[in-house]
Amino acid sequence: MDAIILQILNGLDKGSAYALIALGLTLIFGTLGVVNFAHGALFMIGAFCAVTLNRLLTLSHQVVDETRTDFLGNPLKVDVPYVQDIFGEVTGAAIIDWSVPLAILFSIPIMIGIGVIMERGLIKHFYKRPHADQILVTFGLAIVLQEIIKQIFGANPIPTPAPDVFRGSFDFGTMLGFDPNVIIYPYWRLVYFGFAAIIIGAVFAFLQFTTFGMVVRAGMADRETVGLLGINIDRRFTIMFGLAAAVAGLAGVMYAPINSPNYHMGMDFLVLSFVVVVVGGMGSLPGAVLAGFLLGILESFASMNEIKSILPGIDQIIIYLVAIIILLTRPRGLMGRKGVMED
Amino acid sequence: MSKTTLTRRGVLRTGAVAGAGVALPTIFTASSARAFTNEPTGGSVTLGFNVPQTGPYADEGADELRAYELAVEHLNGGGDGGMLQTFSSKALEGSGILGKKVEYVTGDTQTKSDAARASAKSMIEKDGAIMITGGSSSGVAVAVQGLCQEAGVIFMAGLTHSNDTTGKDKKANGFRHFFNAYMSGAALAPVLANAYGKDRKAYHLTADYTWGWTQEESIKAATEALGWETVEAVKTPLAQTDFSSYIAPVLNSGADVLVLNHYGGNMVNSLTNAVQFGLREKQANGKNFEIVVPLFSRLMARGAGENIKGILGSTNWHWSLQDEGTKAFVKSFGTKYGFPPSQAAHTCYVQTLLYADAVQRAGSFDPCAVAEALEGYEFDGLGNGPTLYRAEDHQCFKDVLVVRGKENPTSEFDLLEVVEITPRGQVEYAADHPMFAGGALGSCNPGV
Amino acid sequence: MGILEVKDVNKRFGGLKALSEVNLSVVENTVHAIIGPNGAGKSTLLNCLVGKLIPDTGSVMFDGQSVLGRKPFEINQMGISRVFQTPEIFGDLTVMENMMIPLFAKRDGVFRLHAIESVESERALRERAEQMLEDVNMLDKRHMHSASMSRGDKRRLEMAMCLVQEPRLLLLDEPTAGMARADTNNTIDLLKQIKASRDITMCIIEHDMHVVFSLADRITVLAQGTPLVEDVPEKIKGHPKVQEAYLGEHA
Amino acid sequence: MFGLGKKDLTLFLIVAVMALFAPFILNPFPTDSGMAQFNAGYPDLMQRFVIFGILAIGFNILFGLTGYLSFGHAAFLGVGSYAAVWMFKLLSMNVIPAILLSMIVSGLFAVVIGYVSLRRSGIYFSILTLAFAQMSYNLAYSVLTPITNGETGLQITLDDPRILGVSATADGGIPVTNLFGLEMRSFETLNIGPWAFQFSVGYYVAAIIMLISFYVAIRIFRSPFGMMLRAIKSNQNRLYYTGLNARPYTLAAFVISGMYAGLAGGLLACMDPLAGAERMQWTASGEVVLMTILGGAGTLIGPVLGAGFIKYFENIFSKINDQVVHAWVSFLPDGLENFVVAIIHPFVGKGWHLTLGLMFMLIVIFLPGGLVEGGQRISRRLRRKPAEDDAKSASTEPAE
Repeated sequence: MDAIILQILNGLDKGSAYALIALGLTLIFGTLGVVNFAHGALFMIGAFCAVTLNRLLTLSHQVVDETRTDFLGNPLKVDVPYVQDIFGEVTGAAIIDWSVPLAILFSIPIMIGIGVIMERGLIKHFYKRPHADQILVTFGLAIVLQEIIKQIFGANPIPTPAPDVFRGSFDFGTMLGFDPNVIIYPYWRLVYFGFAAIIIGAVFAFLQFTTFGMVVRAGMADRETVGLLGINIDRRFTIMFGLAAAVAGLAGVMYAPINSPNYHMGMDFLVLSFVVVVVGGMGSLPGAVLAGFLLGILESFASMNEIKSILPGIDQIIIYLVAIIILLTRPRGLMGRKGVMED
Repeated sequence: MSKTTLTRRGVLRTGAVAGAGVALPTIFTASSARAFTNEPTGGSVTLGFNVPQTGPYADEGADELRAYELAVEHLNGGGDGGMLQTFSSKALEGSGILGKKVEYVTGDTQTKSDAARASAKSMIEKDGAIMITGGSSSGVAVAVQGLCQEAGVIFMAGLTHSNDTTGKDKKANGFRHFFNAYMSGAALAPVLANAYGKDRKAYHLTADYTWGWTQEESIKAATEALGWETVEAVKTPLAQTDFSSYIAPVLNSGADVLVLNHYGGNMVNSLTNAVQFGLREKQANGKNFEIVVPLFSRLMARGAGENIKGILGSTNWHWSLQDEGTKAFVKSFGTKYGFPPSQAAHTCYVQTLLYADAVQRAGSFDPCAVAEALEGYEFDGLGNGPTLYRAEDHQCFKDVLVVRGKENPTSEFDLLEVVEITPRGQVEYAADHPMFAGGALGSCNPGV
Repeated sequence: MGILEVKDVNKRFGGLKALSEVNLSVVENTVHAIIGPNGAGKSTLLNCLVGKLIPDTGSVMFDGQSVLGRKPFEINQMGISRVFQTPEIFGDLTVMENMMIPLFAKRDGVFRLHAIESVESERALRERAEQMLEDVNMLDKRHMHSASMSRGDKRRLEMAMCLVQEPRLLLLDEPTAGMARADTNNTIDLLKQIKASRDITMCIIEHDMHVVFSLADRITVLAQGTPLVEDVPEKIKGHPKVQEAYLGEHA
Repeated sequence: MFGLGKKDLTLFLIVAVMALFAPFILNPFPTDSGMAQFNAGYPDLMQRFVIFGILAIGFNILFGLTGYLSFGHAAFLGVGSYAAVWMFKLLSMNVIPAILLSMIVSGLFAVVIGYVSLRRSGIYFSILTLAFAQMSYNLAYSVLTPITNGETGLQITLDDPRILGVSATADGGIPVTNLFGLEMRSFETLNIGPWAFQFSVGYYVAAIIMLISFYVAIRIFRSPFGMMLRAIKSNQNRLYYTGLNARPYTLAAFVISGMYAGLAGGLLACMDPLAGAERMQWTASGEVVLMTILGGAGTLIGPVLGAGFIKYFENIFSKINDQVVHAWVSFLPDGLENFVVAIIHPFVGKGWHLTLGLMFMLIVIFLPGGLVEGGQRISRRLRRKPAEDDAKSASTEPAE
């Protein structure tokens, strides 16, 4: 029982990341009909927004510490961040400590900007092109983006810690009457789950309750008719792309403390997020979210020793196996509509 | 273009093939005219540096490449000579190898055995490389070692830690300076027992591929011999990025030590996740919960940031060692690049020197002669104290370092502190040890 | 006994009764039209005939054999061809290739792996295709990319593709829907010519009375999923029940 | 001749001549010039060109004709390689049985995966194939290690129980893959002036098999079967109502295409007896897709060009390091030289991915039909034909 609760918690958290990425991907699929292989790269860039802000905040000048020496035996130069000069040592340190949450604000304009530039500069010209061409151009773009990040930040993962107050874990078990340490869960992951829930809720509310959202939803259902109504759907689609990029980016920012960002993390998530989107059903936002959580939870269950001992290697393939089973029993995924991306 | 302008770098390129061009126009030069594959005939000799330049280990590959460039510089008499001054063998004089100027070609292994072999083949077939070296994973090392055996060139392994490289997959043309999983276990276990006591229950998380398995096997054997109990050993998929679902059950399993048999990105993520779960602040069985990372890489550890503080592991070499060889190497590397070398850089540098020295001593580039010169060779002054290249399996035996994540690092390079230098005698094993059984060196292949 | 016998067919979609107690008999070598207002169940009936839908109850017999439960391609192999409301052709292929495919289907059945012989070498089939194209006045367009043709030409091509298989029953689903008057008249002429030149049974679903009364030998009027009347065109014209069904809509 | 039309025959002969003279064509620069770095005429890369050409030709039979985009084609490549290496280990070092077995095994594999995946179309099909391939890869890397040798890849060892042949040669080496005694790895070098041309047995074996595969592909493209496949891409609904069942056609195309991939995998193992699990990873499947689109999907020669393009970048650009760049521009004054090197630096060596990504984007933006369209545009310019004319002839023969 405790193990199951534990894995549901883990699954919710993994699912949050899947759902957030898949949500943005589906927005782009559904509204623009574009297969965006660069979506993973947007997630990665989001994570690197957190890294960049951290770097900016820790921009330092060097002070020589005569008492210590560096590896070549010279006097050690100690870095003192400018932030600490400006705001004082304590406040400065606190600002640096909170760099990841601060990066949320920092990343939104950047991600929307990148999204809009991508759509206007490149994707726009591919709406009428075959999906194969879309795959090629966005895959090329994804490679270029990640190589640029690699040239700047290197290939190694870069530690981007969460604020100190979120270190450590919360003991759920004691709340539910289990022994201490049976069901523990890191605070930051709880934050991530809550954050994902808020973002998903916000996107749905935005699409449900604003005129803009209504037009976009109508456009997802029947693009041509909306175009015929004389509504400038193009401008809205540009904004949608910016929004999708921002969702991917925010998912990345908040993910940075969970796993240190590296330049290829986008590619690692890309295939999985496509599987999630398709299992959810092409063009269905609730489907994407549902599939994200479902696959996250199943993946967590598959990693349990009890299950692995019966089916060795099941955790290696569980997501793909589930995807196959779902697609064979539900032809258009969990909540897909007919005729979307079937040819 | 470069023929007329004999600048410093122009010469560097032209030499390699000058010899082949002299004998024009011989139609169908039978390749068997050479005594062995890629026998250097001109005034230079080409080495092939095959390192990961793309993919997760690209930074490690870049550091290896820096070390190779430094080694070439030193072999050709440039720079301050680095470890050439401290090396116990004085055969090398800084005039290239056997008087031939050392040149090199580089390639990208992509950390895939397939791509690594393609890259190595291109060096052998196109560029005439006489020796291949480098790499950052055991899969690649074993694959390229196999290729070099078939092609008839020497392979000087880079970073490869699996027992198999000099165990069941050993080859007569392949040599490993780096330590292996067995040695990690042998060096680490006594330190662990000392620090955490003999009554410990360990929970292993193991990367689900060959290297992970051999490391798990080695660490288990070594710790169990000292009284530890292994509660559980769980395999994790290589592609896993989030280890939360593997780490969450650890605390409730009755274990009080978590052993992470992961490397590279896996290690960074699993360690970060484990610390996130607050395992290190927990108590289990009335003891402090501990985490162990048997194979530490300083370069990779950087990715885990503060999480590595206080964590024990083993490493092949560390720049903070105080022997003369290390000091000389760190000085010339640090002066050239501005930061200290990694253990990958060290092993690659040393391998290049060892190869060059063996050729010099053998008086020939013939792989069989080189192999003979390396087999059973005792040397010193290259860090790690007196070292033996064992003839039976082409594995180097030397001191192994047990390190701990530093509490107060002075810089981003100063992450580990050496806890103990485990003497060579303690990590030695018989050539027919069961963990290394199966496979045979075979006979050396000079190619052609 | 007609070549096509529909007996007591019922079909429901959830709560909606699309067809109830439909009986229909199509006599060989006649043109039988099915008319009715929108939502009368014409298309549902047609889809039941070609295997796209399966009726809840009742039977559909073609030449003494049941078509129920058979796949569309099996039903085609029995000798039923279908013309769609919007022409369904192989747009990426040339006109000639469009003609060759039904000929291969007729000769080789639902599947045959002839992967090495070339299409060019099939002399006999090519000649038949060319003959058919000549019959529908399209021979000069045989190398054209079929997607780039006018809608009228596509319709013609589709009919030629159906006819070249020499079906015993040709089903036409509103063949003139959305066509200009001139194209409609051309299509009527073409169908008349087909009817005159060969032994074929046709079953037309149509909205346009002009087309129906120019072609049909018998007419069935469908309303709310049930056949109202079945008779020759002259009698249908003034029939009170028909006028009632079309009230306010067509008359 | 050969049952091919005039245009096809010309194309085939051009490809044949290029393949046979590849050692010359790919080595245009004298070995001692700075440009020698761009020479691709060494055995391993030439072998890769033709082998990945086979893979792409086969992939194109499925994707180019039916429009079904398989995102798991690398699985067949991997399975073919494993089958071939096992044949070397167990039966004989002769390449013929290895190639045959690799085609059979991958064909059977394709029947199973195809039967299931082809129940869906569009992106659902793509994801199903992707899922199967990723499962194969993940299992091959871990649980199936006894069969696949996991991370390292399946290799030939000294203790293989070879039924027809010896476990080890007289001098203690591992036997070499051969065709009735003709060793795949042996080659001859022809020196003409400063040029050196390498003629490898392995390359010519692979090239001849590629030509046969290419010939078969042309025949398939021009056959009734090929026409049916294009009809499936064009309008499946019409096909069903024309009395044809699309499912066996697509399955046959899938299996043929899988066998091509298996053949390519088997040949890879013949040239270099190692089968690595990475061959089955999604990136490898993606690479095949990229090759085909890059060259021109649905065209006969496009996929081969695309395969050559990508492999060239992978093997040539990744090997250009700063030292090489310095050598090229060594004629410049030192300051300028360093500046130029700094500019080129991000695009070569470890930056070869960046160049490749940029090339993908440029080609798909400016040449929507892939490399083949680039070729067509050039030849159109040369012939100075009215553009209309060509557009028409191109559209009437979409499968050129």
